[in-house]
Amino acid sequence: MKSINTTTLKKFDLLFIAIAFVMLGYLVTFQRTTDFIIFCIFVVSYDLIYGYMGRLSFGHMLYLGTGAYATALFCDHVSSNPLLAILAGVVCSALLGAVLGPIVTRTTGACFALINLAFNQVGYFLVLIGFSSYTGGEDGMSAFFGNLGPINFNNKMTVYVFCLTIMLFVVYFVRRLTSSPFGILLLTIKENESRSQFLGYNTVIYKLIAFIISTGIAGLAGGLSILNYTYVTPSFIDPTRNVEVIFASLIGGAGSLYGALAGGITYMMISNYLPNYIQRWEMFLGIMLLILVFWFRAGVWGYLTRFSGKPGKEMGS
Amino acid sequence: MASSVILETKGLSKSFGDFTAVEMVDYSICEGESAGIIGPNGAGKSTFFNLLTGMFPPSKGMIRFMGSDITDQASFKRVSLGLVRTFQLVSVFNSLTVLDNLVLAAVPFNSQFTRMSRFMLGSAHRDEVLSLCEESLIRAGLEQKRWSLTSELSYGEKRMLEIAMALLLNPKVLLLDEPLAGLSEFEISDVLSIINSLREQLTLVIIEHKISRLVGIVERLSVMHQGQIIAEGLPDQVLCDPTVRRVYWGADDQACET
Amino acid sequence: MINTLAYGLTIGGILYIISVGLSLTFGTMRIVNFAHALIYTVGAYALIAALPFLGGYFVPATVLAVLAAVPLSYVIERYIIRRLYGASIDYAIIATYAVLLIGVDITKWIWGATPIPLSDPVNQYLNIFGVSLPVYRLIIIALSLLVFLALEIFLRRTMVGKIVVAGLEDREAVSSLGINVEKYFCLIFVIGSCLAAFGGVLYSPITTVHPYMGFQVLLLSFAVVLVGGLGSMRGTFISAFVLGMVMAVTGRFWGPAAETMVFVVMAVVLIIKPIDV
Amino acid sequence: MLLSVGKLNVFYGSAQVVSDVSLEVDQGEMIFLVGRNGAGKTTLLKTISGFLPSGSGKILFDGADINGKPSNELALMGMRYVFQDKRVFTQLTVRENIHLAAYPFKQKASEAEEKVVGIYPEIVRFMDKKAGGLSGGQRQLLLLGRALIGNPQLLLIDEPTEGLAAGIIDQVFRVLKMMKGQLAMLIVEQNLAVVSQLADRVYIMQEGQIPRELVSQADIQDQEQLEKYL
Repeated sequence: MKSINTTTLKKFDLLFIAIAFVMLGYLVTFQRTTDFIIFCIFVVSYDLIYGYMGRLSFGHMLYLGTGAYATALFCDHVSSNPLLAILAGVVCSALLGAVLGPIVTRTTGACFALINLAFNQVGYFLVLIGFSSYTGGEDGMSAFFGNLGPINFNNKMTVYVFCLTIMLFVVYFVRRLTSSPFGILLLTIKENESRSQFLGYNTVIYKLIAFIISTGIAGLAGGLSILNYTYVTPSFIDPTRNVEVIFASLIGGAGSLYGALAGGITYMMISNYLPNYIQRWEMFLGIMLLILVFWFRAGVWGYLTRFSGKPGKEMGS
Repeated sequence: MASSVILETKGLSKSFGDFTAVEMVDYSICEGESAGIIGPNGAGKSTFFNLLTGMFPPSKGMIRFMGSDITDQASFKRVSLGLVRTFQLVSVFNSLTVLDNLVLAAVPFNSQFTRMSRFMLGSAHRDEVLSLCEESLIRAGLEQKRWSLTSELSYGEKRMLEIAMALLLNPKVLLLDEPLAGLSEFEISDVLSIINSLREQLTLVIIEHKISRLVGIVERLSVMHQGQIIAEGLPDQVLCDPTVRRVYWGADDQACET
Repeated sequence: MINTLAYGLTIGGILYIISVGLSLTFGTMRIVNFAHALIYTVGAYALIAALPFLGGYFVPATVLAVLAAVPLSYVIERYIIRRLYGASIDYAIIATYAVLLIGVDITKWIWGATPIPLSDPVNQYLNIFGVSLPVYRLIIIALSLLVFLALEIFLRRTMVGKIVVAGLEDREAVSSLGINVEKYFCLIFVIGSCLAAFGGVLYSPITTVHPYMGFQVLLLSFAVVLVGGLGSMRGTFISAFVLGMVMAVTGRFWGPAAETMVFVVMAVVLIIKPIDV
Repeated sequence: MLLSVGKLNVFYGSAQVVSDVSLEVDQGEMIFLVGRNGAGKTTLLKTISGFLPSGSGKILFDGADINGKPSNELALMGMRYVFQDKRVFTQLTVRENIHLAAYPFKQKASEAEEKVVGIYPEIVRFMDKKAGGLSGGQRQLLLLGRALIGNPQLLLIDEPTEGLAAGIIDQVFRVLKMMKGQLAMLIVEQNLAVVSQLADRVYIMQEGQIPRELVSQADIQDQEQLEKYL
């Protein structure tokens, strides 16, 4: 039975991913890998609405930033328990997604892209100026986490292990989500939404649910980056940085969970190592984007699977 | 009347700008009946179906289904009540596999999956779901192609898939919009045999051009012309009606041969 | 009070000039052209580059700056946007964004990232009801009205305008008459881009010129287009001035929130009147 | 031969819509293309007239290879395509619709108007109305008249009588009959009464192929026989 085959294969995937990221840790240092992991989580959340639901957003940084600031604020004002603080970040992002979702999810194409961007701009303004007395404005703010029982979250290795574990959970969760009937429904919303309604689905609700899940995971990535950096600046919510996640999603191959991870790693590799050699970083990104759009739409993962035919082969490097 | 009216419209109208596509249509169909609607292209048949299924709201008039007013109800709601349709141009999801198309149709009203957690996190290819789809695959003659991408199917196979999807939704009334259009003779007989087998189980409304193929199947025939129903009755009678003959065949010189 | 009104009308006028180009291209190609923001920026920098050569005369420098947009926008239309017709709209959005990124980086390379202030080229004031208003702003308002009228006449009276109106409705049918629609769309694209450059020129003495100036303006003009209704030239005109006033009034109470308020208005409009594009 | 298509293949993605189609249209001939929905008729016409990317195979028009040429150039060369669904420019007036067609041929507006009035005299009554207000039949007649501007040699017409009431079909029929002989036409049509009364030849299209060509009038006028292909 094919279904059994794929499930056993998928169980190994989590192991593969874990091994890949441990190897990556030895290759580029564990501290950097933590960065990679967090970015990968963000790409996964983005790919849920771009790759699966077919909505290109230019405002996803809003949710990363909301998660980050909420975590930091919670940590400073309520409790320094890292788990609770990150949870607060996730909840705040998802709530914001639930409030804005009904407005944005009824648009498609260019409107969806730009309305999200506009909201992101508003959020950026609020953080930078509107609420600067809380957020520290341009300087950002620090967050100091306490210990969780015996676990010391100021140890970089601990953070690494913690983030990796969380990422494996996220991958597991999103994989369940995308291989469920709900996941198929998202793909049909991309192809022909009104037809899905004639199968009896209230697509408005499901689009909203997908959006909220995606924003929640983006908030999680935001919260984890506070854990990693212990500070937050407005660059966490800067709308011009959306291009990074779009780039990663495209280069990995939109609409595939493993593609999102591959794209996340590829982008982080490029952005961590190339700026040392390339002075004109934005120009480089722009040219790469053009190349992707014109000649390389399937992305890294698309090409890997095309040539190997085996999903779940070595990730990245 | 032996059984009760299941679907009816009163004064149903739809205009697009200056153009009235459907004008004051009173139509009703009883439970278990099978009815056909014919009429020249552009007579408003498809628009009528679109109104029935909630593709867009009517300009005037009302629609009742199983005793309740569904005029303003969203299309997905109507599907959940049991009002299901197919499309004139086959509409299936080309980016999915054949099986996934069926899975999506099998899931929404199946009590096992209505729980949100199962819908969102349960595998789409669990054995329970697959066994639900299996019968449909065989019925549609697609069991060899379950893992194929739907875009690779022939037009006729897509039509079979679309009908199979519609049936998985447990319809009470099934609206078929030109189910035979664009099919080869061979495929037509396949589709006709499926339709024939459905007559016993549910209420059918069929729009079709190939009038001759409809005569054997439907108990009642309505003729639409310029947005209105101009004749209704037993198929043989309707086809002999002089107005109908004039509208349908243009100049009407052939005598009625029945 | 009158000051706020004048300010609102000025912003409205500039917003109109910039967003009407976006509205034209959005209407014709259903593509949000991020590169529009680049051309706006280039207009402003071209002005700065041209001024010293022309002895500081603003008008000829403006003409040069607007002309600089012609080859640039032609290349973008011909080699980026036209190649992506028919493909998913997302790719066109991403590609024009990439062009914006590249262009902004080149601008930074040439002129540096530091903002460049420009002085008021007219530097005269007019006294109205006891309030002295810069003449330059009044000129901007007049120019925006002029652009509006010129476009109305162009689109309604000339053959080119009719081709574009017909092409908006049905490209294929225009092509079937033996008319090269792409050529005319390209023309419209170039005209829209020239207006963006013109807007950049007009706005630069009021704000400062910096490489990222296009980003904010792009969002604002997108809001204008959305609020005005897609493809409606008159709607764009009205909404530009309405949103200009929104910015001016908000700015009176809390300067930094002016732009944000525009997006709030846009969100409200979208809630009331959803757009399906 | 005015138009000759040889072994044409057209694909949508991986699906083949037209396969190995060959057909010919001579000067002044009126040829009909008959087949059921989805047989590939519209695709074939659109490919010939340059609205779809070229397929593999040969398309010769007036001796020149036109495969892959853009539609607007073909229109200027004298091959005009009349869309199905009666696509007039609804935002423009009828007069502007006509002027637009005269423009690429540098024809005088008044001459162009006369041309349309010539086949559809009643149109003078709506000249300054928005074309969006016309009924389906009026639109179709406007389109046919408009297609004649610039004196094309070949018209490709897609379902001219589709969706029209019987009385109006007669009118369109009369116009087509009037045009017959003046120029070559390749017409997709499902109304067999029209086909059998006007056709010089009929091509039958099935599943992307043209398996049959009806040449003799006896075959063409046998409507029952024809009906089998629909």
